[in-house]
Amino acid sequence: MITGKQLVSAAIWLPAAAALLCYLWRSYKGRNLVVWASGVVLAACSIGLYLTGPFNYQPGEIAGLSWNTVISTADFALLALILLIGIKRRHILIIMLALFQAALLIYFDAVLGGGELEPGPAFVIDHLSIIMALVINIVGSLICIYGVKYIGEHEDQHSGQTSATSWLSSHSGSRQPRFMFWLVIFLGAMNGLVFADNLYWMYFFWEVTTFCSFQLIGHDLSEEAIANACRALWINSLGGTAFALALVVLVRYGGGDYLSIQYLLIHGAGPGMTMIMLATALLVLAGMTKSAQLPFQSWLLGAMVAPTPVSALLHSSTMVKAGVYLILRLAPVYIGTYLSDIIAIAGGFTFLVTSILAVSQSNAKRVLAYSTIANLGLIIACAGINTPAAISAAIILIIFHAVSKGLLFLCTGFVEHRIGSRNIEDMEGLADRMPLTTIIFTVGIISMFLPPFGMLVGKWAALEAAAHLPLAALFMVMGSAVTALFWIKWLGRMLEGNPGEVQSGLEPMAINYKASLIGLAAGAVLLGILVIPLIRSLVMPAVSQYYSSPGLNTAAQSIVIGNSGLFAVWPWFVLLLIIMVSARLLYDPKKTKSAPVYLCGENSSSTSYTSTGEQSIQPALSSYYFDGFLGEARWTPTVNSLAVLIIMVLLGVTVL
Amino acid sequence: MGMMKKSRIKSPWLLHYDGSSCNGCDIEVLACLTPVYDVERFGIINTGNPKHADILLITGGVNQRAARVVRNLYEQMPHPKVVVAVGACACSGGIFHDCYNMLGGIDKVIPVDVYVPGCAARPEAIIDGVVQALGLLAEKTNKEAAV
Amino acid sequence: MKLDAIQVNSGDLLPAVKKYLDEGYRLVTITCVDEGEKIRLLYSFDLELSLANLELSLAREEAAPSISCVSPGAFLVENEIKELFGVRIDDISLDLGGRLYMVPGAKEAPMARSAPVAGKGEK
Amino acid sequence: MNELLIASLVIMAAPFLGGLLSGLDRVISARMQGRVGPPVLQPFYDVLKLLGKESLAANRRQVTWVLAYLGLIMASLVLFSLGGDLLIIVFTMAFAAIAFVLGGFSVKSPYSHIGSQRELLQMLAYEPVLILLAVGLYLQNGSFLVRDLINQGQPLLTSLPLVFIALLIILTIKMRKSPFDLSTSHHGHQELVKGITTEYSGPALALIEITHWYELVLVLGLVAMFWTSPWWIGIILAFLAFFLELIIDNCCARLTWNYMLKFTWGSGLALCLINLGWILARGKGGF
Amino acid sequence: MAGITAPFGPQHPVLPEPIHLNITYEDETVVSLAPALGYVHRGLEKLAERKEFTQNIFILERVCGICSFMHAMTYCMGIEELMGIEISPRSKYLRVFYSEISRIHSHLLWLGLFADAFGFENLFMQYWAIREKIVDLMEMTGGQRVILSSCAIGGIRRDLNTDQVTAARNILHEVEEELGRINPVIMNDYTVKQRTVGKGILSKADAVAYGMVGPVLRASGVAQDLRQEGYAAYGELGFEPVVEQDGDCYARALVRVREVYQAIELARQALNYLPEGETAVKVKGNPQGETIQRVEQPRGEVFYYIKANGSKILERIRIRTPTFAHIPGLLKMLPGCSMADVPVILLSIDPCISCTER
Amino acid sequence: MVPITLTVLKNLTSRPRTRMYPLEERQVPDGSRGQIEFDMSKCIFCTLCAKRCPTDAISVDRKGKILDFDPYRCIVCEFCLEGCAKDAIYLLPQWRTPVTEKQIAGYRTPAAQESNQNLNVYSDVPG
Repeated sequence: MITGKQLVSAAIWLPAAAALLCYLWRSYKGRNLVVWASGVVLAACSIGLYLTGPFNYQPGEIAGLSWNTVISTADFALLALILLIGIKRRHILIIMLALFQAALLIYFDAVLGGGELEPGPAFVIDHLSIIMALVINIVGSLICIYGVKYIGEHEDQHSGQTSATSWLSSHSGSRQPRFMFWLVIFLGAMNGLVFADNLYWMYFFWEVTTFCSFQLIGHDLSEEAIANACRALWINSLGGTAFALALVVLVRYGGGDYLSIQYLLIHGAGPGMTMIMLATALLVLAGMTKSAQLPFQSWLLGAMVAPTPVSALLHSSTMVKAGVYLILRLAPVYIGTYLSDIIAIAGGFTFLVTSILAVSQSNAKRVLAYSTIANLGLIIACAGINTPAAISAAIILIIFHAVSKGLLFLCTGFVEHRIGSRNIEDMEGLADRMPLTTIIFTVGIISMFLPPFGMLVGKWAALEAAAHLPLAALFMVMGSAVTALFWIKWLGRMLEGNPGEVQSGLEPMAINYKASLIGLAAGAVLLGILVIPLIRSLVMPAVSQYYSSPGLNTAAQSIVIGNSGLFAVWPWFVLLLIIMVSARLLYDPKKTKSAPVYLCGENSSSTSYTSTGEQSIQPALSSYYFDGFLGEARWTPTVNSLAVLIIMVLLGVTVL
Repeated sequence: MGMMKKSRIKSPWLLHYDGSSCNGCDIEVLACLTPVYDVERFGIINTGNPKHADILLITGGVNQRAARVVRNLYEQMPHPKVVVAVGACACSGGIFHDCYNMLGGIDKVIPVDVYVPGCAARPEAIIDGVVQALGLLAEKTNKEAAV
Repeated sequence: MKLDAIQVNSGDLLPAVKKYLDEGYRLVTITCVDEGEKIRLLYSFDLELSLANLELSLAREEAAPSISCVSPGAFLVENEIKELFGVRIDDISLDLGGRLYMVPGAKEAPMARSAPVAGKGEK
Repeated sequence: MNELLIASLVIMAAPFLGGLLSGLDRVISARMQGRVGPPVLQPFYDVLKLLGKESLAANRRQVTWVLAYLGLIMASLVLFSLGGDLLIIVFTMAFAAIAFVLGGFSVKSPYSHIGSQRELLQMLAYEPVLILLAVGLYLQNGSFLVRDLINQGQPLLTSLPLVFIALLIILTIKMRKSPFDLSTSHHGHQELVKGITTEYSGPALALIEITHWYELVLVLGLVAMFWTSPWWIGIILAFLAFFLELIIDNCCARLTWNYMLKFTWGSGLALCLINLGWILARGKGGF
Repeated sequence: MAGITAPFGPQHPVLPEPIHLNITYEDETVVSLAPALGYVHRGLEKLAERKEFTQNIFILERVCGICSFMHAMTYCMGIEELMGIEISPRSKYLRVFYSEISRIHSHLLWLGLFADAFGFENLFMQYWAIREKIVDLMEMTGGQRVILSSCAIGGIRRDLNTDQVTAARNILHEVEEELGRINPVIMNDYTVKQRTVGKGILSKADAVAYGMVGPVLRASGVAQDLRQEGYAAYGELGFEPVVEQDGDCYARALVRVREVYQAIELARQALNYLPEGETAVKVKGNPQGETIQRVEQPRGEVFYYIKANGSKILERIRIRTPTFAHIPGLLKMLPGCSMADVPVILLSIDPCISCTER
Repeated sequence: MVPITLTVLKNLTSRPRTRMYPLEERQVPDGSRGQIEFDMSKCIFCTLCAKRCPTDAISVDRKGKILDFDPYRCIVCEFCLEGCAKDAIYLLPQWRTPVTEKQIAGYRTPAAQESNQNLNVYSDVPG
């Protein structure tokens, strides 16, 4: 029987091996095979882990060296690499932050002897990390399968127009293997981060994900890509520095065993521990930089330059979730304190502001990026409210957001390759050109915030919990109203078709795309239907591990009415099915005449009208972006300064 | 089917378009909507959209550019539909019938069901015309053939 | 009963119009009278209810300068004269290319004296 | 089993009540303008006639979204009548309104497009107030369930007066009455022609009309919820609100969408927040 | 950001008459627009050059249904000047009476349509209910509800007997009393002001440069009204033009509201000082020469140029109607306003497209 | 808001001012221009009215003693009535009722009428 320990080591080491294989295997078919195989195995691993349930695991020696020393040497090697990149790209900030981190680590190892501390088992796999593992491995592997095909097409399209200075054209051979290497190895790093209980190990995996993100954003090697990669690197290193500082503070003032999160959760809380609370605040700050919360959102928006699988995997489903995972993991530490309220307000504020900013964007990926930051803000707000219901809401939101947002990013990537542009305006009439993709898009967008799907259960629980904090409730209420605006505005632009255009069947889709897109869409719908069993099996155990009550009472009062908000979900999907079927019955194209569009009586054809000087003109449509009121340029400075203020208060309140 | 026919008579939605009229008849058509004549008693609403309308009420003759618009409006209206020509110009081109830009009455462009004579046809005459048109509306079916 | 109009030739029409407009006159309209072999353009201006007229007479094919660059409201009447009388007025500020009133297929210059009187309708 | 009974009863009865109400609305508005006005059963004649007309539609999406609009409004009405969770009802109404907007979007026509954009802005205006209404109910009764409201002692109006006023403000938007009938309106002369319903005709338009009746009954139900101890006072409250809307409809010009947003968010949200804050301060919530 | 290009077309519920504007919006503000006319162009100037000069009255009355009397009156004054006919004082006063009635009728009609443009349907109904009284008065005196063909060369076709005069006075009093109840709404109702103040502003200089006339010119601060010239009997009745300063839609509405009161007063004076005598003078011979006549129509100054060569058929009739002068001004006002204001500004110049395109 | 609310409430309570047209017809003032009718007993077919009519609605056949009058082109301007030497044309205040088919009204002398019974012989309008 495969024991839990083997599953964990497999989860961490297999991606590394697969990545290496991808890097060496020159042919596309080979890489495709490797990715499919590793995807299936990883998914099996995570499900295996779920079946075995929570356990601790302290890895033994390897080749005579204890793991700690391996980790710390790898850490220093990584910092050296980052320093090298800083020097090569002449980016002062990266150099300074790398040096500062190195200094902190040297102090941590040499002076405090942190390196050798064994505060407890290195890996503690509890329900929360199992959920994260499931998300990472299943959604992550689907995205990698998509990525293999995508990067192939991406290269054919870009080999033509990439700017002359790019390394690509000068260097012989394509960069696909290199891309796949970093993409797959990232999964291993994330698994490691999620299992780690020893903060020092988590710090190492934290740095690895930052490095992977730098490599992947800079994939195209155009100036813009490199500039954004550097910006992502220095902001994340800022987070890394905060993390390192927290380590030092923890060991310096709390003693060695505070390095283990379990120990921290049990002993960390309580009034006396101001320094521990400061360390937790620093860790929360690190989490915030990683999930690109308000003052630090510029790197995630810049990262949209990267190929779409990167945005889908790193910048929406998994990597940015690491920051939120950390904040959620530490929630029991700051329960009931002012820090908790400030975090709630910071999260709510980000949720509202980024939703409003998303309205004024016409570049599809930037809208998705803003919406990701908004949803992360909502999750952090739930973590900040810190009641069992809010924590379960946060976990539900994490699961559903990963699936839906990943799906939307992949769809956008696929559409971008077909129509060659990311602008929402060029996606007009997509329903007639690419019907299957539009259906998947509709499922994706509807599952983001509307009733039958899980996200809404999360939002419901968040609102119920936020009722005691009116300011957070206000942010959530106004934010959720604005989310409806920019999602439906976008979906509406896609549905706009000319009358009489008969759909000529579904558009061709490669097997990789089909697997990932339809897989994720089916996943979103399935999770929507099975939301109550999902909550009972996954979320409630995770919450009841650290909190008194399980949070949500899933007993149903009647067929349709669940108890306090949770509703029986299957009637919803039956209703949607009835609607689909009756629409197909009532509307049969032969009987219904396709009417020309109303153009004030001046139709020169069914869609164009005769205007001044007798020329026939097509009406042009565009959605509203309110650039005047909500323009990014106008708001970002004020909003960033407000956010910095909140961060100051966040750090300050722990000390006072 | 009796109820359907009855409801067609009881709720005729009207689209008013001013072909090339001197707006005398248009004012009388609008006067029908106002409190003193109030055609809403018969359920008549002035919708501005051919897709919602049953009765196309045209005032004034048709000049060469308006012919295209009148034809478009007529085609965009779903069956069953009737056309009422209001005023001397709509019936036969009236005083402008031999101007260089005028095609003549509405029947030069689309089939007309009821002619309401008078130069500035009175609201009462227009109400008579519409009531007469309702009788025709009930007979028509909503198929293309029986136009 | 003759009108008191100041005869002007096409060269100094523009400065004359400019002078009137600067004095605060308001352009009332441009009247085109087609007298068979020559065409008379009558520019009338109004200041405190008193009328001042400029008259420009042209041969059949001669072109008239457009005054829409000086008086912004004149483009509509110039387009109308160009379309209905066939008088060549070039560089009007918003030139509808002879499509202000008439449909592409219609007769050119229907108001000119030479045009037949009976219209499209029957007798 | 009685749930199914209540549900089917509500689905059958609501359109007739809604139709009568909108018939009454047209007669009273006419009388306010000094006109005789149509017979009270006029809306039923309109819908029957529309069902009899030839069906013109641009594409299947248009019809699907209208059916979704109808189905979802019915679902929220059923949930409301069975005393379900108010927050879920509000979100279902939002999904219904979104289905209606997507129906408007599914044809490339300028007026239907602008009408749908404006409908989204209207949703932006009234959505927060509805959600805060649900949160207020939760703070007052300890649960979102409408059925728990019945056995509460004192009526909701006494503890949530300002939220009631905010609800009246957004009632104008939900009933598509001037001054906020921006996306489509029964008044003949709307600058967007017929706004979001421009591209519909015949049976699809009849479905929309029926859905508006359901929505009217649902929204007035929300108003009646504020006084449930003797339930008939709630009904009177709903009629008074309905009559007030008619008066406002006949006494205001149509205002622009930015005024609507400023007004509803400015006064509506402020009232709700003051009210919620007052409840919280009054002793850490009612429960 | 590509904007929305949409037709504000010939057929539109808000437009009483067909005019086409091809408007480009960006987030609901008008960026640019181009007009297209020609939907009502009948070419009646050419028709008038074919019919006899006596038949032309009935053609020119039907240039525009609302201000039909003043078209006929201007034409008759032109022919009378060419033939040197002096009309009797009674018909002068009757012409003032008929002009002022059709001005009241036109302004009330406009106020109703203007209220309907910004969505105030109730006000549209109230104004048109009052207008019905004026139209009954016109039917009683002139014979037709709208096309008031009671003007002939040499005077008035129908005389007013005494009980018609008393009935007219009662109706005028009733209208004035009812307007007293309705006008305050359009003048100081909050929602109306919200939709009209500061919309479609035209400065005084622009108004003159673009050649605005009538209420639009007076709303921008230029005190110019052709009735000051004292044609017909205006000289004896004493008359002051109504002027507003800020030149936006609200000012134009105010000018027209105050002009309705002024018109009621003038009509009442015309009835009080109605001299005795016959109303129509016999007309012999044919007109000769050319003349320019200008009269103050409800929408502004109408300009008639008549050229006759002594035969029964006139050589040239040129009509420049007030809305023709307003169209360029409209194209200056519209860019920059929001989409909801387009119908309000378009109607604020009281467009009469059948006048514009003759 | 106040003045309009008072009007609205007053309207609501008072009787609507609608003329219930089809039920009760209002008394049209006698001078009102309804429709033109020809009294054939006085008519001498002198074609004076045909020449005066601005819309050529009247065409007279002197020999055949037939007067064709197209009621759908007539703008009821009374110009023919003023010019008729024998006052054979009179004005009815009642408006002409709408029809579904346009017909030309053919008038004959009373003597000729005995031969074919109906007074107004209607024939379809050409074109």
